[in-house]
Amino acid sequence: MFQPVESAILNIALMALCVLVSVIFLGVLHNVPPNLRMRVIMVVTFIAGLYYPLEFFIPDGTVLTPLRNRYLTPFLNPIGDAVAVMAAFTVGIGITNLCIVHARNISQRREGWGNSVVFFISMILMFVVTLANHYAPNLFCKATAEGMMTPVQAAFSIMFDGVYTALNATVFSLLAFFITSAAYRAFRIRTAEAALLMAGALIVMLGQVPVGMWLTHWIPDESIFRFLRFEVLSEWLLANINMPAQRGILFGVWVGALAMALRIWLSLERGGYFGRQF
Amino acid sequence: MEHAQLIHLLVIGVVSALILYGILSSLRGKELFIRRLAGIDAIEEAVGRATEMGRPILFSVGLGGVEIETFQALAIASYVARLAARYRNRVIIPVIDTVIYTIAEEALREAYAEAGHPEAFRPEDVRFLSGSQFAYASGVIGIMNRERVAANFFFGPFAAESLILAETGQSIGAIQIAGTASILQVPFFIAACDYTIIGEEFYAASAYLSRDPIHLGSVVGQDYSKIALAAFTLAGMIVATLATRWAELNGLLKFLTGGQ
Amino acid sequence: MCVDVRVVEIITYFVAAACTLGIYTILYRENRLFRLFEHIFIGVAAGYGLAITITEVLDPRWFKPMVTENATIVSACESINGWEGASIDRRTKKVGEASIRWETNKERVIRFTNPPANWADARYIKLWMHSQKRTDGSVTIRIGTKPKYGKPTAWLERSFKVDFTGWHQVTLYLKDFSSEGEPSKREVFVVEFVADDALAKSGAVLHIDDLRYCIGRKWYWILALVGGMLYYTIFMPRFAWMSRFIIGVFMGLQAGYTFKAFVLTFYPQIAKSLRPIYVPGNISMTLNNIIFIVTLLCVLVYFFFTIEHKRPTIRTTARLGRLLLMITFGLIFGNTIMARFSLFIKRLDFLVTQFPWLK
Amino acid sequence: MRVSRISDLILTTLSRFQQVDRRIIYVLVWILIGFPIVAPHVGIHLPVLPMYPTRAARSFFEAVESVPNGKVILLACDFDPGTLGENGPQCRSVIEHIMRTGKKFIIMGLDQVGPTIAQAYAEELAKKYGYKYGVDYCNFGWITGGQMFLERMCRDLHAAVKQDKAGTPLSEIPMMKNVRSAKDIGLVVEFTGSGLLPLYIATFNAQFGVKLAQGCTGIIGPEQFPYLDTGQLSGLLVGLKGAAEYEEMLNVVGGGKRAMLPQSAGHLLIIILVALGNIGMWVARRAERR
Repeated sequence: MFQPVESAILNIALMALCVLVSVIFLGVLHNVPPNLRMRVIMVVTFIAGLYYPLEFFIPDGTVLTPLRNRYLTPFLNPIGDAVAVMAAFTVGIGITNLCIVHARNISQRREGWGNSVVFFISMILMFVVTLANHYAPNLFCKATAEGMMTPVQAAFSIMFDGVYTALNATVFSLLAFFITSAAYRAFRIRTAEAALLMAGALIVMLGQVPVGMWLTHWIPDESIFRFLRFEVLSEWLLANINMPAQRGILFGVWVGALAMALRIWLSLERGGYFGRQF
Repeated sequence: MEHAQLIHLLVIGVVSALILYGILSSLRGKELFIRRLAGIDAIEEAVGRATEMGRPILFSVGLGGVEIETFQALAIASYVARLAARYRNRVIIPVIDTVIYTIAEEALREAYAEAGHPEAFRPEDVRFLSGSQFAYASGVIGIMNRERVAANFFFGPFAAESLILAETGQSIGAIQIAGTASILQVPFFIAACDYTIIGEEFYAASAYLSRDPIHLGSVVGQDYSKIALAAFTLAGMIVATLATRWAELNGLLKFLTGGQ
Repeated sequence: MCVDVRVVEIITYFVAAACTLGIYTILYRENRLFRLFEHIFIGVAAGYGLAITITEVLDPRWFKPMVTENATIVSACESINGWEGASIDRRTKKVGEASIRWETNKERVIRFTNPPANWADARYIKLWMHSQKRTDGSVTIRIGTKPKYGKPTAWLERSFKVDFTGWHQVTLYLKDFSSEGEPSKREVFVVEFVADDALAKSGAVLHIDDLRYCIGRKWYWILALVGGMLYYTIFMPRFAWMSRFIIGVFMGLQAGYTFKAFVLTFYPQIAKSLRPIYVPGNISMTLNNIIFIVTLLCVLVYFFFTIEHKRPTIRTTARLGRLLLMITFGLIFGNTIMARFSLFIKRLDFLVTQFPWLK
Repeated sequence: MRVSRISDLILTTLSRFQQVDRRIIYVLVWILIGFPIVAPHVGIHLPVLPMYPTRAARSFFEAVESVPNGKVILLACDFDPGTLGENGPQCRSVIEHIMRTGKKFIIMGLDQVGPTIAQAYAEELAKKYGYKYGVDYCNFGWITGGQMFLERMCRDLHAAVKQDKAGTPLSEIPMMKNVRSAKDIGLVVEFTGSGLLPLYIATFNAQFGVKLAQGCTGIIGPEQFPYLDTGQLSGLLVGLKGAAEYEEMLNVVGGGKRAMLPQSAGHLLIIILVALGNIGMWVARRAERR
């Protein structure tokens, strides 16, 4: 049924038909009692939730194998694409929200409304420049000799490398400062827990930098005291305490995620958004 | 591994069955107990303090996109919003994902309505800031400073921006509570927040908060599942130990590990 | 109109330096300069995000598949590379700068030996063909797929009449091709053009240009637009349930995927925990494995919610679990510091080494 | 009398250390990390600190060494400018090692920027080791499509990746003639700052049994140790330190080892601050008790 077509006109006709059918479907659903509508949505959620488990879990070498191979696995890519495309359409919602907030700042002359103007300018500029760079990099002149750039490429380079990348890297690098002040504040021997937190951090820190390694490098690498060398100790702790502890957390996290997934799948989730009658 | 092995099906089947069993037995009216979770008790206190100071609350769901962890975070956000709405305090939810933006908007509106103060809800308090991690972070620290928030909640999946948010919140003197399943960010929340909910506590939080029988039952089922998984691991270790002596057991071991 | 790269580099440097220093002012306190750069950042990120959503997702993954024929070029016929039995002609051409010239009276068969291998999605082939005269003969297109397990090459073939003059676009549906052997559309390795006797006798000279296979226009992608638009109903309370419809689909898919992810990501962690508790002849490994399981169990016990930490065994284990967790978090913290300093080092490095007159 | 006044003075000073203003800490970070970076540019020569390679790094080194000569190494450069500081030096020294052993390699990346940077390293090092593009190494560029794509790549590389970064069809790249699927890949090395490893584990390693080694950032290092333990990873370089260790084993001085000095200074700063903070706290507490 879902076959691509060669003719451009047929293509447009079928697209129109699709829209029509969807609108009718939604219209019908809109006019049924909310209770039934909720049922429909629950069923849809359940069916959508069936796809991945069925595709993945039906074991090999059973009667069901051909079912899996022929009907479910080929849809992995299209479903991934469809999800990505539908999510991509929502980008407009976010941008709309941003624009509303900042337009309101400007129209009401709220404090700092100048920044909102800056927001609009930089957004539009970046948007135009990125699109231009993708679709028409040679808009004003063709890329010519070595060491030359077209104006579009130049603008994109300044906006992307000069502004976007620089800001991204700089905000990220604020962490160098924050981690120092956080360590200074948090590593106080008030309780056993805080002391252990500090001890773990200090050992790894010393195991990482040459200064720490130098402190214990006199312990021979072959002796039984080798484990006292900071880098060996931190490696051992990372592998033998950190690893099982993280795994222990993971056990719980994954079981928790599975429980949440089950509740959502079976529409058992309640409260807030999830439990609403509609 | 293109498709699952039998052992995977068995393990997931048992875990799911135990969770559902927990939920069912809870629905049948069995009395269930959940131990105290320190960080969660503090949520009410934080909301109360922000209200006393007459300053808003910020609830970040981190880098949450359309994933299970974000849904859980939003469930907690709803609870916080209901508490805050009771006192007509504001909850600002900055988000990074546009799909989540729509859900968060709905959730917040709903929470204010449920608390009986639909008029106190301000649509602009759910803000899409940016799809980019650090632009989002810079936006959130901007909001923290300008709105002079009194309480910060960080629930959901976080990455490097965790400490940027938490240190800024710390420096403006906000009371901060964090909860995440992103193990790598937990230490930074511990360092900079007043309370931190670790790993699975995050998933148990909504049960603790809502006392909803389904959630409570689910937590009980999760505990059963963990006991089962721990027993499975121990049994597997015993098999592995015996296999070092009797090589015939290697086949069984291979089955248990899913051929890995 | 073009600009010197050097000039662009200098401008980029100073813009980037301004952004860097502007953001760093937050370290002193929140101020107007930081606010300015914060808004620039959010604006730029929004603009960029919107633009790449269009260029990376909507255009290539939605719009193009929907409105174009989704063609894959088999041969653009711009060079003789891969062609056997034919020659290149730069005067007669339909698409691009050249076409392939085929003197049917000299060569009965020409072949292209370098086609893309995977034709699994292909539905029809399109090519331009030029003939100076109308003939009674016909051309057979043969698509050869790789032999498997010692079997001979399998073929898909179909013929069409050369009863036209000038350029003519030929469209052939693969479902109309007859097959010889068991052709696998994933392993195409040659495309042949065979002239029949009548054509060869007529002495026609044919030109082939722009040989491609197509999937067709995927009209049904319009449904993705409908689905995407449903999100927007969130702004209209009367229709807001429609957004729940699409969100329900997403949540369902995501919930289902969690089961798959559980196996792919988490199960290996269980599987590899199945280590021997006692390793004969290896004390340190035995010790490590015991520490491993003890740590794992203690942490697990800490995360039990339905057991009150009252009984001494449980309390001690859970407490030990909590302490081990704290060590772990300390380790993670310490292990992160280097990465965080690196970020700052890189920023400084940029400011210093990229300074235009120092380079 | 005077003695007690002096000791009081010392004690109050010490107790102040429990609440050092954030800004003072930030200034110290600027100075201690900034100086070693600026110094070489103004003619001050600072020493290179020695490194001591860890076991994970040594097994990485061995994993590269043990790739059979007929197989290629796939370098997945999944990093962006954000983690270039750590992944860059790792990637560079691994490429140098591969070139030293004379093996062939392919560059690709699930990120846009990584492959471009790796190619720049390769071109620079190629001069020294006489490597030729297309013959000894090639670059697939930015790969989109995530796990599904990787899976397709494992099955049929030529069908999944049709052309290299410059647009040359794979069929025209000499070294790709013998590289058709995951079977012809001896080792996959991933450089990343995010949790992309499961994609490779689920495809290359789990389904097709290709060895994996990873160069990751310090932050995700501990998350990767379980994979090392399970054998899903055959080697691991963690952060800048990993790069420095690799450089030590290769006996070169690169970005990793050079950065060790500012890093050491920064780490020492934290240790000293923590010590002072604790001393300040103790002193203040004792004063309170009195």
